[in-house]
Order: sequence, then C-alpha cells, then structure tokens
Amino acid sequence: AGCSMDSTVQKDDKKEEKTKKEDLSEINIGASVMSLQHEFMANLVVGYKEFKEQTGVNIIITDGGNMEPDKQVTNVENYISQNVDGILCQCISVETMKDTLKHAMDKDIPVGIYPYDTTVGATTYFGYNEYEWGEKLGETASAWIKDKLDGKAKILSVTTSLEESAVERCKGWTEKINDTCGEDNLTWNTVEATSASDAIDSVESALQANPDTDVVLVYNDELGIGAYEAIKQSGLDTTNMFLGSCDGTDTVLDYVESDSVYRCTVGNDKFVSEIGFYWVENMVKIVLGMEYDDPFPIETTAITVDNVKEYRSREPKYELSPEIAEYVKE
Amino acid sequence: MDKESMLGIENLTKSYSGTIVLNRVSMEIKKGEIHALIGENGAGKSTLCKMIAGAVEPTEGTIVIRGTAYNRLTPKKAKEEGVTMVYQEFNLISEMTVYENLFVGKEIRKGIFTDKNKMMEMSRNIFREMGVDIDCTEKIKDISVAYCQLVEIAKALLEDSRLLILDEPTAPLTTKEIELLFRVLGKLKDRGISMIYISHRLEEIFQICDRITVLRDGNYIASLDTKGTTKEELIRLMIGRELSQEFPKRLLEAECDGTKTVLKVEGLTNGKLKNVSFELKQGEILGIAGLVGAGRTETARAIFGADTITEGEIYIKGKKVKVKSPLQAIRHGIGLIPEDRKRQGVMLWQSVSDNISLVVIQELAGRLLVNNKKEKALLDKEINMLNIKLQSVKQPVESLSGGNQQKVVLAKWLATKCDILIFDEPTRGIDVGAKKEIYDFLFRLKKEGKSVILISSEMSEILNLSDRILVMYEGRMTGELGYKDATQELVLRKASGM
Amino acid sequence: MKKEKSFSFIEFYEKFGIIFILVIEFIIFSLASANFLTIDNLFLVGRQVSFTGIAAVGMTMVLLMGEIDISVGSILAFTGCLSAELVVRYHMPLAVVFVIIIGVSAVFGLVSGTLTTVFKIPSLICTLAMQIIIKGFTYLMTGGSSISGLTDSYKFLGQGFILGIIPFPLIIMVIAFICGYIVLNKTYIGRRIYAVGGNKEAARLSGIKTNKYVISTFVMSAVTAGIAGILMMARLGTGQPSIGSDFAMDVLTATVLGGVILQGGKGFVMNVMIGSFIIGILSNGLVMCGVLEYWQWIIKGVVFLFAVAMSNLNLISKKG
Amino acid sequence: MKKEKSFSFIEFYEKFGIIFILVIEFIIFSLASANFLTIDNLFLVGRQVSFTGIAAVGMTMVLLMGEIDISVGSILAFTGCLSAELVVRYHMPLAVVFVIIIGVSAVFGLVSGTLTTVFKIPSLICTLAMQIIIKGFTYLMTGGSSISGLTDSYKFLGQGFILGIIPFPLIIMVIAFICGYIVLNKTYIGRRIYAVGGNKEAARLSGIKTNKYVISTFVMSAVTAGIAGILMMARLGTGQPSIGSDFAMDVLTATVLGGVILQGGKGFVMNVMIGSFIIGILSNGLVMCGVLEYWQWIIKGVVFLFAVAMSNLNLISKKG
Ligand SMILES: Nc1ncnc2c1ncn2[C@@H]1O[C@H](COP(=O)(O)OP(=O)(O)OP(=O)(O)O)[C@@H](O)[C@H]1O
Ligand SMILES: Nc1ncnc2c1ncn2[C@@H]1O[C@H](COP(=O)(O)OP(=O)(O)OP(=O)(O)O)[C@@H](O)[C@H]1O
Ligand SMILES: [Mg+2]
Ligand SMILES: [Mg+2]
Repeated sequence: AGCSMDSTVQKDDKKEEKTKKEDLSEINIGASVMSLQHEFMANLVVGYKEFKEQTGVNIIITDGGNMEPDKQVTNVENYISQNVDGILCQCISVETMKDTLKHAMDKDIPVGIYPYDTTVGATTYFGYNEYEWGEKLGETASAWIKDKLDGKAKILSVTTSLEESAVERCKGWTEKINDTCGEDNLTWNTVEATSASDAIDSVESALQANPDTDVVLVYNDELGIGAYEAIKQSGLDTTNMFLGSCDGTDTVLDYVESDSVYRCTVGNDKFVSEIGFYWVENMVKIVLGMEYDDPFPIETTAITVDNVKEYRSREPKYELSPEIAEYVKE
Repeated sequence: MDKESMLGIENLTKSYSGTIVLNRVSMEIKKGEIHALIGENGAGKSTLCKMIAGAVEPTEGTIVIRGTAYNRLTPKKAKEEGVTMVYQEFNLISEMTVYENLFVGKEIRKGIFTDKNKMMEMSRNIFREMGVDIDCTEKIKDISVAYCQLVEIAKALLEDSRLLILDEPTAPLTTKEIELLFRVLGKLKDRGISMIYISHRLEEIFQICDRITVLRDGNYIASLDTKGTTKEELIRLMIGRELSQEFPKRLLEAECDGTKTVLKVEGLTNGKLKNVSFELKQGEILGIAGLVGAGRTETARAIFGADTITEGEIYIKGKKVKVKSPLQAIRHGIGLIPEDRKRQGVMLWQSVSDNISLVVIQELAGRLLVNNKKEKALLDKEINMLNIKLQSVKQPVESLSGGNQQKVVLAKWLATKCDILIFDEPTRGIDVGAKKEIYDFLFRLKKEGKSVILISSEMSEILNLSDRILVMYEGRMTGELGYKDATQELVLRKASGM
Repeated sequence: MKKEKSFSFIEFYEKFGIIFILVIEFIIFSLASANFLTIDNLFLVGRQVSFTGIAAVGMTMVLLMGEIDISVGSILAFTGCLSAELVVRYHMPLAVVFVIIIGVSAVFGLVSGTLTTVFKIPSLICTLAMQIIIKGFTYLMTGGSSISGLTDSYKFLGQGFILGIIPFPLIIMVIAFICGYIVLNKTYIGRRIYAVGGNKEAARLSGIKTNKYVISTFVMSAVTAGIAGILMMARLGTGQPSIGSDFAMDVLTATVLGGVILQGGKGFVMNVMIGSFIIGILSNGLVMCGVLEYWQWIIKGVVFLFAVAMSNLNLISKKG
Repeated sequence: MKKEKSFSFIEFYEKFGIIFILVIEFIIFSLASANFLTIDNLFLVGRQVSFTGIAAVGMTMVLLMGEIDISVGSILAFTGCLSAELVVRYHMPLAVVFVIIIGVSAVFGLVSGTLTTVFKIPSLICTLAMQIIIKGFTYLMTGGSSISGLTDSYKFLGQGFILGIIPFPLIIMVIAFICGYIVLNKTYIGRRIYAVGGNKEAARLSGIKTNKYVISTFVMSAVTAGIAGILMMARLGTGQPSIGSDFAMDVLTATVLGGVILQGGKGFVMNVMIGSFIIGILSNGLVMCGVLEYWQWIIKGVVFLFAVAMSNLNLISKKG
C-alpha cells in the first residue's frame, strides 16, 4: 500500500505562487545542455548569459558531463526540486529524459526541449532536428560529388555511437547521399571519435588506409577541426576533396571562408548564441503567460564558401521582444 | 667519569596519543664505549634510539650530541652529527640491489651521475672486511633475512659515524655471523666510535659491552659497569623480579610419549632443498640447527605447503598426504610460526583480536556471524597464557612492541587445534622473561602430546630444548643428534658441512 | 605503561570526521537556498546517490583488498541495457531478469578477479581493459541506440516510492550498506577480507585462500554495479548504452571520501555511505544555489580535497 | 652465496618481453593491411603516440613513487588553450610561451604533490580533484570555444617534419625518453626516486627528503603533460578545451604496459616508450583494417590484458 510512483509530499500553494511574477529577477529558469565540452553548447550558454544580463532572469545552467544521460536526469530532478519556473533541456537522449520531464510538467513547470519529439508532450520544442542537419550536409556534399567527382565518391564518415545526435546526423547524410548519388557509385568508411585529438588520429589513419578518399563528413565542428588538420597534414591533393561538418562555429567558418578543403558547415539562420538568447526568452514568455513560439523557429542552412561572407556579415543581435522589454523597464 | 661525553639525553619523553612509552629518561654515552641498552619488550629501547637517530620526534626533552643540544632532530641532521642507526625492523628497498641499498641517500657521484663501479667496489670491500660472502648485485628481495641484517650493518659501517646504534643486530644471525660482527665492532671501538647496543641475548652483552643501561616500562632504572654485575642482577633489574632458571627442566623420558611417528618427510627436494628426510615423533621437540641460508626455513615452508616441492613425500600419522597449500597443512594439523613476523606473521594495521582469531575465525562463527562471546573467551585465554602486554584487544598490532607482536603470532597458532607446530625462530627479538614463557610453553605443548619442530639460530635454545637435533647445511641434512650427545661444537661442525 | 584513558577527540575524529563535512555542507546550502532543506529535496538527493552508493558497497570490498575496479561504469551500462532488452524484447518477469543480471555481472567480476589474481594483471589495468571490452559488448548488443518501452512496474524500481515518500533505490542502497556492514564487520568472511587486504602473505600462511577472497570482492563489486544498473535503467525509463562513463570515478570518490584507503586493509563501510551523500548533496546544492557551471567543477574539486584532507588531519600532524 | 650467472631467458623476458607484443602487432597488421607497413604510416603513428609518450615519461616517475596522476588530461587541455591564448591574443614569442607554460604546469604539479605529501591526500583522489578544478579553469579561460589563428611557425611544433620526414613531436618524445632514461638510471636523483618509491620509510631514514622527491615527480608529470599540451595545440592548429578526457587513461595504460608497477619502485622508462607504441599501433592498425568501432574496443581491451599477462608470465608461475 505504501508504494507509489509519485512522491506524495506536494506543495499545493506552489501554483498560486507561480502565476504571478512581479519582477523578472524572481524568475528561475533551469537550462540543461548536453555537455559544456561542446563548443555549440558553450555558445548557447553565451546567449543565455546575455539574456540574464539584460533582464535579470536567473538562469541555472547544468550539463551532462561527458554526455551522460543519467547526469542530465539528476540535473533536471534538481531543477524540479528547486521549484524553477521553467526548464530548457537539450536532451542527450530524449527517451531517457521523458519520464523526468513528465514529472516536471506534472508539477506545472513548463518545459522546452530539443529535439523535436512531440511524444514528450513538452510545452515547446526546438524547431530543428539532427537528422535534418545531416541531410543538409548530405545535400551539399551530393552536389559536390555530382559537380566535381562525376557522381562517384569514396566517403569517410566521422561520428560517434556514444551520442544520439551524432548517430542521427550521420544517418541523415548517409541516406541523403545514397538517395541522390546512388549507392553503387559510393564507397563508405566510418571512423569514430569523441574529441578533436581523437578525430585527427582516426582520420589520419583512415586516410593512410584509403588515400583515395574524396569526401569527409564529420558530425560536428570540433571533430571537423581535427579532420581538417589531418587532411591538410596528409599532403593529399585537396582540389577536389570535400570536408564538411555541422555546427557553424567561428573557427570552422574561418576555414570555410579561406576557401580551404573545408567546404561546408551546417548552421542555423541565427547564430548559436542568438538561439540561446531567444530560446530562453521564449521560455520566459511562457512563464509570464505571454504568447510564445512552438516550435521555436530555426532555419537550417548550409554555409559554404558562396554564402559564408553574407552569413557572417551581420553581428549577433540580442534584442528583447517588445513585451519583455516593457517588463524590464518597469 | 674519565672519558668525554659523546651523547647526553636529558628528560627524554615520548608519548603516543596519550600513552607514555618513555618517561623522562636521562643517560649518557661516553666516547669510545659500547653501551648496552636492555629491557623487556616494549620497555622503550627502540623508541629511545629512534629519537637519537632523528627518526622519531620526542614529546619532550633534549638530546645533546657532543655538546650541541637538540630538541628535535631529523634523520639528516643526526647523520651529519655522526649518528648512525641499524633499525630493528629492516629498512631496505627490496627491488634494489645490495650495493644500491648500501648507498641510498649517499650515492657516489660524478656530477649528477652515479658512479656505479666505485659503489660496487666499495661494497665488496666492506663485505670482505666483514667476512661476509655476498653478491652485491643481488636484489634484496632475493636474499634471506640474515643477509638483510648483514646488509643493514654494512650500510651503517659505510657511514662516517661517531655513534653507532645497533638495535638487535644479532636477532636473525647465527653464531658464525655473530662472531664476525663482534670482530668488526671491536675494530670500530678501537677507532674510538661509540656504540649503543640493544640485545635480548645477555651473553652478548657481557661479551662486548662496557656499560649497561636498563629500562623498564619506559623508565630509566640503572646504569652499571659490565664488570661489576651479573646476569641475574640484570634480569632482576629488567623485569623487576627474580627469574628462576632460564631453561625449564627437561621432562622425564617417561612423561612423554616419544614412540609414535606423527610426521615423516622423505626426500624433500626443491630449488633450495636436496633430499631432506626426517621423522617427527609425538610429544617430541625436534630442533633444526644450521647456519644462515642452510635451508631450515625452506624445509618448514615446504612441509607447510607455502612453497612447492618438486620431489618427496610427506606422511602424517603414517598416511601419505599431499600438502599443496597452507590451508591443507592446517587441515592436517600443521601450524607454522613464520620467521619474518612483519611480512608473514601479522596484519600490522589490524587489531590484536583480528590477528589472533584469524585462523580459527570460521569455527568462532556459528554459520556466518562471528560469535563475540566465544571470541572474547579465546582472546582472554590466549592473552593471559602468553602474557601479552596491550592496552586493548582492539589496538592495531602495529602499536605493540616487537616482542608482543611475536606473541600475537604465537597466540594465533596456539588457538588452533594443530598438533604439529613448526616454530621458525620463535624467540627472535623477544626479551628474557618472554623467552622463558615461550620455553615453558613449548614444554607444555610437549606434555600435551603435541609435536614441535623448533628452528632456531640460538644454539643454547636448540641444545636445551630439543629432544633430537637435526643439522642442515646447504639444503641437506648433515646430521642427527640426540640431546645427550649434542654439544655446541659438534652441531657447529656439522652445520659448516664438516 | 601509563595510559590516560580519556575520551580521545582524535580517535573519534578519525572514525567519524567525515560527518563534519556533511554537516558543513548542510549548513551552507540551507543558508544559501530556501529549497534545499525540504524533505522532498533530501529524498531526491537520496535517490540520486543511491546508484553510486550501491556500487560503492562492492567497491569498498575491492579497495579493502588493495585492488581497484574501474569497470563498474561499463557494467552499469551493460546490465542496464541487458535488463531493458530482456524486459522489453523478451517480456521476462522481474525475478528472472534479476537472476540473469546478477549472474552476468558475477561473470564479469569473476573474469576481472581471475585476471588479477591468477594472471597477476594489476587490477587498475585489468578493469580498465574490462571496461572497454564490456562497453564494446554493450554497443554490439544495442547497436548504440537506447531501448525504450518499459512498463511502469519495472520503472517503479527506479522511480517509485515506498510509503509514498522514500525512493525505492534509496531503500535498496541502505539495505546494501547494512548487508555490507554485516558481512565486513560481523562475519568471518569480513575478517578474512580485512586480513587478506592487510597482509596477503600472512593471510595465505594462515590458511586463507587469498585468491578466492580477492575474486569474491570483484564479484561483489560487479554484482552491486549490476544491481545499480537495473535500478538506473528503471530510473531512466530506458536502457542507455552511453551512461556510466564517469560512474567508476564517482563511486571511487565516494569510497575514498568514506575513508577507505587504496592500499587496502583499512576502512569502514558505513562511512562510505556518508561519502556518497557528501558528493550527492554537493551536486544538488550547487545547482540549487545556481552556481555557474564551470565554477561547479572547481568547487567540487576543492571540496573533495578539503574533505579528504580533513579526515586525514591526524595523519597530517604526524611526521614523514 | 653462490650464483649461477648464466643467460636467463626469464630475466630477458621480464625486461624486454613487451617487445614481442609489438612484433606480433606488426606482423598481424602488415598482413592485414597493405598500407600499414609504409614509412609514411609508421611516422604517422610516431606522431600520434608522441603526445601520450611525452606525458608518459612524467607519469613513469609518478608511478615509480607509488603515486598516480589523473590530472594530466586536464593539464594538456589547459596548457594547450593557454598557449593558444598567449600566441593568438598576446602575440608572444615561442620561447616566452614555453617558459610560461612550463611554469604554470609546474605549479599544478607542485599543488598536487604538496597535497599528496603534506596533506596526505591519496594521489588518485587528489589528482582526480585537480583534474576537475583545472578543467574548470580551462573553461573559464576559453568560455568553451576553441581558439584559432595560430601562425605557421607555431603549427610547426605539432605538424612539422625534421629532415622532411620525421615528425617534430616524435623527436621531442624521443628526447623526453632519453632524458627520462638518463635521469632515472644514471643520476643520483633517479636512484633516489627508485629508493623513495621502493621504500619510503627506508629512504627517509637514509636522510632523503622524501617529500621533495615525490613533489618533484608530480612536477615532472605536469610539465611533460604541459609540453604535450603545447604540441597538441600546434598539431590541432587550435586551442581546444575539450580534449584530454581520456588522455590520463591512455598515458597510464602506456606506462603500465611498459611494465611500471603501480606499487612503485619498479619499472624501466624505455619500455614505456614501447608501451606507447603498442597502443598507437593498435589504434592505427585497427582503423587501417577498417574494424568496426565496437570491435575495436573489445580488441583493444583484450590486447592490453594479453600484453600485461605476457609480461607477467614469470610471475604467474610463482605460487601465492
Ligand atoms: N607508532 C607507535 N604508536 C603507538 N605506540 C607505539 C608506537 N611505536 C611504539 N609504540 C609503543 O611504545 C612502546 C615501546 O616500544 P619500543 O619499540 O621502543 O620497545 P622496545 O623496548 O624496543 O621493545 P622490543 O624489545 O620488543 O623491541 C611499546 O609499548 C609500543 O607499543
Ligand atoms: N624469498 C626468497 N627468494 C629467493 N631466495 C631466497 C628467499 N628466501 C631465502 N632465500 C635463499 O634461500 C636459501 C635458504 O634460505 P632459508 O631462509 O631457508 O635459510 P635458513 O636456514 O632458514 O636461514 P635463516 O632462517 O637463518 O635465514 C638462502 O640462500 C637464501 O638466500
Ligand atoms: Mg625494539
Ligand atoms: Mg630461516
């Protein structure tokens, strides 16, 4: 009789407390990112902090260590226990987070998550998914293969099975390229890596084994940097080689801009830090009972030498939407 | 008071977490004398000397070395003052070679490089001087306890010392090496080096020491000239009462049943042993004598299943048995009190009670849980019987004096039902009082019909306690003597392979 | 010998000093965050630490032997995934799953233990190798994706409450520690474990089959990690191949904070529970106080150092 | 004492047995992959192992002391980022950067060493804590993003070749090992390191300042990791805060494969170089042969076990 799935100690007065927020600095948002060891997340956090600066909203940032789902569960549990007003969660594994996030929503805490998986029943979602990013990279690579390599290519995928997002992206580009170019024209190889130094080792070794590799696709920029150095240092002829990755971080944009073998990185229409800024703003809107975006709109773009100048031409903008700005003034 | 003072100690006190182990001791060592320090186990002899050598910090008091007073010394400082100590417990590095050990901390260098050849040459010279045949490139882990002791002494001799402290240097040595050692000490004395000499063997004290200081329970009792005192007086000062005859009276033959063979060993052979055969009768004390490295320990370990044997049979009570591990040996009723207590005898960090009840712990436990009452009864019995001095049974063995640690090992084995007990150097480092207790104890075992193999490097022990004496030389049996025929000379001759 | 038999603060401190650290944490976090000192939150921490805690019971035994087990993280992931697989794919009843998991973990422990004792491979290296091998098997089994579809009755193991408030895994952890305490401190087996850890040669010469005991502790460590794996899987609601990469270090930290020394032979299992709580409360409290993520790392590191140094105070004053 | 001084296979094996493993690897991979046994590829492996190798020289010294250093991964990342920062942001000349990095690493080593010796914090826990603390500083410094914009002359350190073919880091590694060999085996400092590692109390009583030597080895380990950090940053062409999470374990594995025992006092630094190569060639060869990642893990684990067991053969036959 004494067993249950829910802790019975409930604070019923909690809800009333929540509906009215006089001051933005009374709002607490828990933001759990996958791992601060990834540059993408680090940039996201920059956006969070910018928002915190402008509004005084308290954002509590945690990460899943070495991409460990159980750590993230612990963090979100702590948010719930801390009685935050909203939770943003970039799930390392959405399956794993499901139950914990449901607990949060049961306690009337609005939840915004990545990826776009509506079975969670979250309040709002990130408007892109990893698969799509992979597809975008695949699209660009396919065009290159058709254009420069007569539709035939030997492709090296650099990914890791330790991270769901990597698996999804890799699936995305593999399927896309296979569809567009035809499986028969392609030879696939895969190596795994979890850090830049890992990536350089494995890509170097893979290129030694297969010096005729034409295309190297990497699941994120951080590993891309390793792959880039490996290709450069291999002394192979890179005129027709294609290296591409996902994330759109600055270092890689530099490489793309310099017209090197780094042909493409997939990013968003917004800078990563901007995403962080508006993503948390979106949550604050929910907390304040304003209208909000669902899904949170993000356009995926492939950044290549053709559009990189244009992409980088603007500075990141952190402009509060009018309704929030008003709140701040008060 | 004609000679100059080398070392003065004033009101030296040491306490460990509230327990005073040395209480305001003052004494003086003169230049060029050999000064004996005696006392029961735990009297504080080692502690006192360690403070002089800077290894232990005194709680209170001053140490005056040739006029300079110190409240605290470091090993380095003490060395600079010419104080060298041979510790009771070895301080050798087992993974390093003999010659490297001799030069730890005082390597001979050319610039920052070590001069290996010079060090090896000097090592060889020092051992030649000591009359010891030892290979300097051998690793410490590969040589026996006795050699370790000789290496320790050589290490001290290499120092340019003015005060040499020897803490029970002869404990693991046999007659031959002791004679060599004394010759070396005599030479040092002639060179004007002072010495503090700790030993539980009183004959040695009379042989080489000029003066004697007696400690009891951490207190200074007296300092005497060797010439004006007797063994009996020293014993009385040490233990605070008279001690009747050192060795117990032999039992009448009729009292012990010496006919039934309980253990028979035939052709035991392995890397160290060559065709060792003997018999052990019920109620017998069988002494094994030999020089260092004769293979006595190996024999014991082979019978006990601690080492492998390549050939040979073991019969227990007439039945041929295979003893492949100590556990099997124990099941056959064989117990071994090992010679190296620190490495093989005790768990230093664990309590006295855990140590004593270790072998029989399964019997003390009903099914699983240890029966505290039963354990306490056992502990009380053993501790009383052996008169182990301790503060509490929960005390770690580490904090007991060497002698009492040894008694803990004895207690562990006496708690078992083993009726064949092998004692490998059971009285090493044990004071006269305790020694006598152990001797009495051996006779009690005998009377109870248990059989004992006694390995000892002390000739008097072998001669006075054994019913029969086996002599070993280089892994072989070279003789068997009844106690009536045995003399020191005879045994020594056989032990030297003559 | 004279002895002043007074209450020795040092001795008390040596045995229970670790509690002070816990108390200090409590005081600081209670002051810093209003939500910290609530029953809800404390039980939450209880659940969070229970996984490390359960595995720490086994780890304590391994450390008492002077050995170490780095493979517990992989075992956690493997057993988590395997149990999810058994439940979801083969619809096995709980009891059967438990038996299989315990059996499989025991085999892992047996292998590590045998390699360490018979083949004399240092346990650090041996379990490090086992860790990557087991990780390989986990990924071969799952293909890298998580396994979902657990029923509520399974999830109860990780997410449920007894008496409506006490998290189920916490109860298991407490039971694990009590069992550990009894085995180590009340039975002859425990005595022998301490003996082998304290002086292997002396233990062998006392007729103890040292290898058997060393291997058993590895089995214990693997089995506790396996149980933690089932509970973790139930808590996450999925079988996750990617969990556990820091688990071994967390368990190890808890154990060492609890005063178990790496040389073996010395340590008290109940203090390890406190060690686990120190880590759990620290993680929870820092989030509660909204400490900046990078600073969380630094603070954690400093607190660990401080905690171990504190519990060593008596040693520090000693010379050499 | 008589001694038969004949050639002893066992002794030779004990000392150099590890080479056999390397030879076996060579044979297998040469047969399995046509591109494996090329000068190019071998020098490539040489460069890949040189970072672990350099840090392994310091780690060897720490292990000889019976201590361990888990913090080298964080030090690698920190010094890598700091040097990139100094070069890119402050345009410092190489020599100055080197001096600063060595200084900073030395301070890390000093802290770990002091905590271990003076505060008696077990080095495993102490360097584990240092690892997360240093990681915190790395991320505070970089904000988590990589630092790019290195000039070619800096990149040469990691990417360049001497004589057109020998990778620069490989040369540094070989120099590091030779220095390590001379220090450990030819100088009195080395003798004392072995002495302190073999029996600390004995060394202390021989008048050696044991703490000083223990601390020095931690400094050595940190400094070698720091140098590896600069080279790694040069090789990657950017300062990467996220590298190094497995570095400590790689370095440790290389060192233990090289026969250095964790209890201290025993081990030969030149074998550690071979240990590093065994790991490097294994990783390279498995990728060359296109072995599936999951299987790579399992194979690696099995090879490590096999390698250590092989080099222990003489021990295994002994009793107890
Ligand atoms: N580290 C320690 N901690 C606590 N007590 C200690 C410690 N070292 C020695 N003692 C205690 O100090 C006392 C004196 O010991 P010490 O070793 O000086 O005796 P000893 O006279 O040399 O005896 P033995 O003849 O047995 O060697 C003993 O009671 C011992 O238990
Ligand atoms: N652990 C060991 N490894 C290798 N050789 C050893 C070992 N222990 C002893 N020896 C060697 O074995 C031979 C026999 O030693 P053992 O200890 O059996 O002699 P012993 O007669 O008992 O002498 P004692 O006990 O007086 O030292 C010696 O030459 C010794 O150097
Ligand atoms: Mg003594
Ligand atoms: Mg002997």
